[in-house]
Amino acid sequence: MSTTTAAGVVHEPTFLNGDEFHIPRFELLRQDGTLHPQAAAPEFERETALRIYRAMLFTRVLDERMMAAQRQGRLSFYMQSTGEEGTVVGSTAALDPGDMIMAQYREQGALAYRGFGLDEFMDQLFGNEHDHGKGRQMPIHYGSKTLNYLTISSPLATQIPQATGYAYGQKLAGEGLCTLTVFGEGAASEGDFHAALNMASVLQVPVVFLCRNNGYAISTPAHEQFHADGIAPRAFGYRMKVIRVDGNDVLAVHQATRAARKLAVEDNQPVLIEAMTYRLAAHSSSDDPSGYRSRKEEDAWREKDPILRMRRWLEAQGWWSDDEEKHEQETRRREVLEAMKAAEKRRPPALETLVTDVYAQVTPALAEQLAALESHIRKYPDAYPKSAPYLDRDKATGGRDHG
Amino acid sequence: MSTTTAAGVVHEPTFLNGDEFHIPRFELLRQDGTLHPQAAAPEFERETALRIYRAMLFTRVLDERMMAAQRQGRLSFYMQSTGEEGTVVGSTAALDPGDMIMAQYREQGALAYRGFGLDEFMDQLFGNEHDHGKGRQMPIHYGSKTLNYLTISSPLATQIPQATGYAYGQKLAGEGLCTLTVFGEGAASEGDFHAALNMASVLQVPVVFLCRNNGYAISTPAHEQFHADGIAPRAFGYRMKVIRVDGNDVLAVHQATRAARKLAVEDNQPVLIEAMTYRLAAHSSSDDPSGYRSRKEEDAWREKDPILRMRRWLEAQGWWSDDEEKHEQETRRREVLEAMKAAEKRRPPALETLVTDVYAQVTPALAEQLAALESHIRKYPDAYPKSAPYLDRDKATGGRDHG
Amino acid sequence: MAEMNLLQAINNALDTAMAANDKVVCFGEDVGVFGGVFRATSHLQEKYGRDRCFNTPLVEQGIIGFANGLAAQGAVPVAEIQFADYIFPAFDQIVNETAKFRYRSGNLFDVGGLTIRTPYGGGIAGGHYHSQSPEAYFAHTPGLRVVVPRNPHQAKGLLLAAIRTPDPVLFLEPKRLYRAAVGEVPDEDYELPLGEAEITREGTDITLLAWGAQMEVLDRAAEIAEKEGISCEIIDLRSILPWDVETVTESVLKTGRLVISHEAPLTGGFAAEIAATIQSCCFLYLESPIARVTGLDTPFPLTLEKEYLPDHLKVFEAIKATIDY
Amino acid sequence: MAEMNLLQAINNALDTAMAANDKVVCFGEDVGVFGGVFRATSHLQEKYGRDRCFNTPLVEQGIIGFANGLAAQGAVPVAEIQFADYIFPAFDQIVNETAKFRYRSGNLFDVGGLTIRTPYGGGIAGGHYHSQSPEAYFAHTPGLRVVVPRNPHQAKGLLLAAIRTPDPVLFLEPKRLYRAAVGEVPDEDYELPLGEAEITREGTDITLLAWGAQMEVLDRAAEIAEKEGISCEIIDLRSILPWDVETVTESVLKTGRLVISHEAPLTGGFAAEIAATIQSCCFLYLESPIARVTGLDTPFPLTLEKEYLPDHLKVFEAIKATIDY
Ligand SMILES: Cc1ncc(C[n+]2csc(CCOP(=O)(O)OP(=O)(O)O)c2C)c(N)n1
Ligand SMILES: Cc1ncc(C[n+]2csc(CCOP(=O)(O)OP(=O)(O)O)c2C)c(N)n1
Ligand SMILES: [Mg+2]
Ligand SMILES: [Mg+2]
Repeated sequence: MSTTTAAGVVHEPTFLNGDEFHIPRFELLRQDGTLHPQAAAPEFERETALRIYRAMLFTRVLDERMMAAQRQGRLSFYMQSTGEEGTVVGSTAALDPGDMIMAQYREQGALAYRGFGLDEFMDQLFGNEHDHGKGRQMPIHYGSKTLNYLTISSPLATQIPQATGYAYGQKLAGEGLCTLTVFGEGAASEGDFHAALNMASVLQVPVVFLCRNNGYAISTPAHEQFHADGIAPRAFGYRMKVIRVDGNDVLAVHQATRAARKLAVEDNQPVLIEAMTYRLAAHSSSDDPSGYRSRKEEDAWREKDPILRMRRWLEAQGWWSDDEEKHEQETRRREVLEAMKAAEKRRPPALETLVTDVYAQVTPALAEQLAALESHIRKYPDAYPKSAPYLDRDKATGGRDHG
Repeated sequence: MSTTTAAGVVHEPTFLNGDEFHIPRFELLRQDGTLHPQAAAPEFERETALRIYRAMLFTRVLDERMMAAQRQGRLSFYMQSTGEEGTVVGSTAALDPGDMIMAQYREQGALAYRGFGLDEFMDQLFGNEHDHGKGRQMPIHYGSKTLNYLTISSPLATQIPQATGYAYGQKLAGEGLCTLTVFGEGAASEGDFHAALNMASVLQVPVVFLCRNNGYAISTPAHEQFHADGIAPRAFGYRMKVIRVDGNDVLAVHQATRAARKLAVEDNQPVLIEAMTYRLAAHSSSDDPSGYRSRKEEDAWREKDPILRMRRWLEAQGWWSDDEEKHEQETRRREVLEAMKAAEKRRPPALETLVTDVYAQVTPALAEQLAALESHIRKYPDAYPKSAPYLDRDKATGGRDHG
Repeated sequence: MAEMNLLQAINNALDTAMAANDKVVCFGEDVGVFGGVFRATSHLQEKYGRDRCFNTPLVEQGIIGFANGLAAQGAVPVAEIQFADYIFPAFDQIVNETAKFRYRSGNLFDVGGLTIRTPYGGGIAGGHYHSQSPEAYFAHTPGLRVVVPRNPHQAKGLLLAAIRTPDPVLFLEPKRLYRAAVGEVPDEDYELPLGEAEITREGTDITLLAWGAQMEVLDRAAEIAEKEGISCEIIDLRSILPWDVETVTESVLKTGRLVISHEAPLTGGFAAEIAATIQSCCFLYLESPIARVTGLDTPFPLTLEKEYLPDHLKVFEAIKATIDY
Repeated sequence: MAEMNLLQAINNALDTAMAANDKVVCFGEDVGVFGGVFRATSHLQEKYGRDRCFNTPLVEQGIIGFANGLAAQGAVPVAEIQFADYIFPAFDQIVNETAKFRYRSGNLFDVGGLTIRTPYGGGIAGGHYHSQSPEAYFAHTPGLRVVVPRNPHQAKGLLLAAIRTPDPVLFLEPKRLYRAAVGEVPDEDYELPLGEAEITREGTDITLLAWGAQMEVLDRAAEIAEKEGISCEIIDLRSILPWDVETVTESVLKTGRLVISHEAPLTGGFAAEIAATIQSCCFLYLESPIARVTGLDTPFPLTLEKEYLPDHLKVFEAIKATIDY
């Protein structure tokens, strides 16, 4: 079986580098909210459109509030999705709810769209006893089994080959579902990214790879991350279908993802989507972008705000008004504040969560380590204010499930 | 700074997968030894041509003999380059002798061309006291500092990012040298391959990546290794110059490598070369290809033998004759046999080589471990025939250099 | 019961597991048509189809990343890494992902179905990169199970248990024994317990402890020692992580002496953990220091492999030194 | 002499090394214009140009592969891995390549010029993946040096020695101390010895041993113990590999008791190696078992980090238990 094309033979050295090929960018909406003249109006129900818009708006509000909370010292760490809500929500909305999402960390919009509860957000951010992750990971490492959203893992790109494997399992199960994995253009430099694409292509796996090309990996600009025409041409290395889309055009992202999902689910074909967008905020609450990029550059992108663009479109459809906007924003802000206050007050996870879930059952050695720790804490309760006050309450309620 | 082309905008989802682009194969010689009609005669001096041919022939002879020796139980392991001599020798001959070569394991032809001594080959194969590698690695893990050939390392693809780093050092040193790194199409699946290409492209490093696409990685055929049009299109992912060449056409390989080297050294541009060839022999002495490929497939490739092709060309130039061929083959066979006999008889490396070179200086702990081992061996000399007989001789000659 | 070598027992275990549960999937480099370079997966593709037994591209980090995802989905992947020396490109996927999957998600997601099989160890003229024993790297990684069988019967029972336990398992196969170890293996489906050591020989004067291919080295050393009147108790640790502190402690409380052996280098090898734990648990009962007989603190050599390896003579000398302390 | 924090001392060491030798090259993720996420490489690009201080793409295996090649060429690379938790994708390049480069080539080629810097450890609310202490993984790898400084003065001297030693060095920086540890640092170029432990406090009743950020935990524990009349000798191991058996042995021969502390999980942590070695070297002099005060055998948590970490109270309790044994 030949694995190369019979593209013909040449008799003098001929070098190519890909510049011969041009990867267009798919767009539907212009920044003023009108469709490009040649663009067909997307088939969109009012309800879906509003659900998308509300999820984007909620994400923006959540990010603003929580960043402020971090600045006030109420939260240890935060990461905003600002400017990228279109990419994240638009793609999520194009999926089946049963499809798996394996994201990087800046994809809170996907959870918002799928209906992650405000308390669920807050409990994770504050690592309290209700956090699904039991207070083990830093803020923004959300996960939801019921919403098919894999718990975030900090090591970059590890979820990408995992998505290939997950989707292979979906193919074997034959339920017509796929996996969407989201990652930054920086993470796409990791070896795991390439392993994932190559394996998906060879094994014909229903997975959609969505790269948020937002221009930066912390301080590293994309042009120091790669020398090529974005991330898209890497797909050619695996003969994988690829599409580049304006990531701030939520309608285009949605349509591109829907088409990609169709290829994935119906033909077991992996697809790469490169969404061109921009990280408007700092990398995280620990970062200050003024050291590596200009205000001017940021401002230029602020004009391309995906939320504003969609809002204008919604208004043109007659589906949204200033009043609704104002009401929505106020409600959300208030809810976020209230939920935050409640979550802050919730107690920390029980001491035993230190040793559960390492294995399916707590091992005898871990049970011993826990017991030793417990008597130590009883000796010095003042030194361990997060656990000491609760030791006996846990006992009384039979909170422990190991052993 | 924009990192994507202004390739234009589209308004409906448009997927590409690279099939739009065709990567031609560069060839000069036909199998009958005549040039393709449109091909310009390569500028080749008789001396260089014969040196290339002799290196290929020597490699073939060495491989046949040593494989036979392995079958006789004289050697623990062996790997043949049969069928790929054109790729390896042709590329090496296009380099400056000062250029670094970082190879995989099937590139003995490069050493043969550069003048690695027959005894040097044999001493490595038998891991005796003269082996540059001091008997620490399996047969075929050659290395030569004077010939700028990095010692082979078994973990696949690790040398590829190392080549990028080495070449970066050459660029800083500004001596107009480059690095050639050679690897199989299987190894090109490793994450290290991608890291290497991306970094070379971003950091503008004078390195030539040469992929021997020989159709198999042990039993795994190329079409289960990747789904694309060979390895070449991966270069597009990094906007790197790439050329595909008939790997069994030594003149074409030579010319492609010369052109690539020029780009690397003069413009600090990395280049990828994909040489289309075939592994005619088994993967190694431990392998039996009849379990995974057909005799017919092998025979078809045997017809494309790179050595025969070049021989016909040399004969057509009037630079080579049947007599010379016969004489060369006989001489080489005899020399190989003699060298093998001598190498087999040489003693094993001294006991102290177990602990030297772990650090630049032997640490006190290692000196102690060695001393303990030595007294143990003195107690049970029969159990350690490779070292016991030599302990005192080493002492007498002051063989140790640690401490 | 049939006579099998270690490879056949592994192949048989995989066959048994795949027949019993169609979620079991085997893959890795050359694992498909060819059945793996050692043939541990022979005929499985024929029997269960290409979807359930297949070649992967040559990328260990991808193999384990893929396996993690597949396990998270609910399948039961058995991934082969061709040699333990080549597991390190997958180290991040194993140590940061596999081991921490359940914990970090608060038990929402887990990769408990995953088993990673890989041949390890020396004594086959494999030199630098076909001989390493990397168990200690993984034994410092909470969340993993690390299991090593010593013979065909153990291999089948432990591998079946590994595949079915709800925790991810690194299953290290002593490749020196692949064809060398032959024994009776039950035809039926059976499991041997994980996390439990086994006393393979009872004795009173000294405890010898090892795992995998090193067990036969202990046996030979014990025979020699027996001739000198030293009664050795021998323990096969079987599970390196979590390990069976109790069985080892009890034995050492009885014998007062312990020799541990492994092929990996001394410094930071798993014998260090055992010695550290046992000196603490058995402090007042120890008659002499716990001895470690291991590889040298160097990479693995080729020509002088015999000199490098902790053989029965070195173990015997350690027994004597410990007894005569 | 100037007052510096640990980060400034490291920055100063890099500056000193780059000024003294134009073969020294610094790189890693965000290391260029930005000067690293912790700012350890601040201003180096400005001073020495983009060729000698630069950002790399986000690929740790590539960074170390590149660094290995660059070192083999004769340059003196100082590669930064942004967090020690993210060093594992480079594990193969470090363990199979860096550590074995000289040995496998019979000393034809080496990467002795290479230094890998990376921040490690907990106590900064970094949770699961910004807190790990991976020293034991590397300490089981002959061919590497592993070095950990405890304060700014040590950091500058040890880092300069690490850059200049002809062996590859993994230099682990206790990030909890980056800004917290402040002290006098000589302006001039100086080196502190690798492979040598340092007694930072003399005492007679018990030896306390640690490295890096754990040293201040020992100091606090020793103060409390002192009040109860227990005289502690404190040793900073400084080099984890190769480590200074002699200094530790001598101290324990004197005190008869040893407590070792590290943040990494207990099982397979480097305290195991020290305990195993010292129980053997000091068997007849030990008054009580060697104690280990470490992280739990779990991944690193966030909210209950304080509970997880081996703090001064836990060390103090271990001291008392050891004394009262
Ligand atoms: C393996 C690994 N290396 C380094 C880091 C540290 N790190 C966290 S985010 C980040 C930049 C990621 O950039 P990108 O993938 O473009 O995503 P973005 O932040 O732009 O959304 C880095 C280097 C990490 N988390 N994991
Ligand atoms: C990291 C790693 N994984 C696996 C192996 C085992 N192995 C040795 S050679 C080989 C196949 C290599 O195929 P390719 O790169 O195409 O080179 P070829 O043998 O065809 O020349 C494999 C899987 C290895 N040496 N290193
Ligand atoms: Mg980015
Ligand atoms: Mg090949």
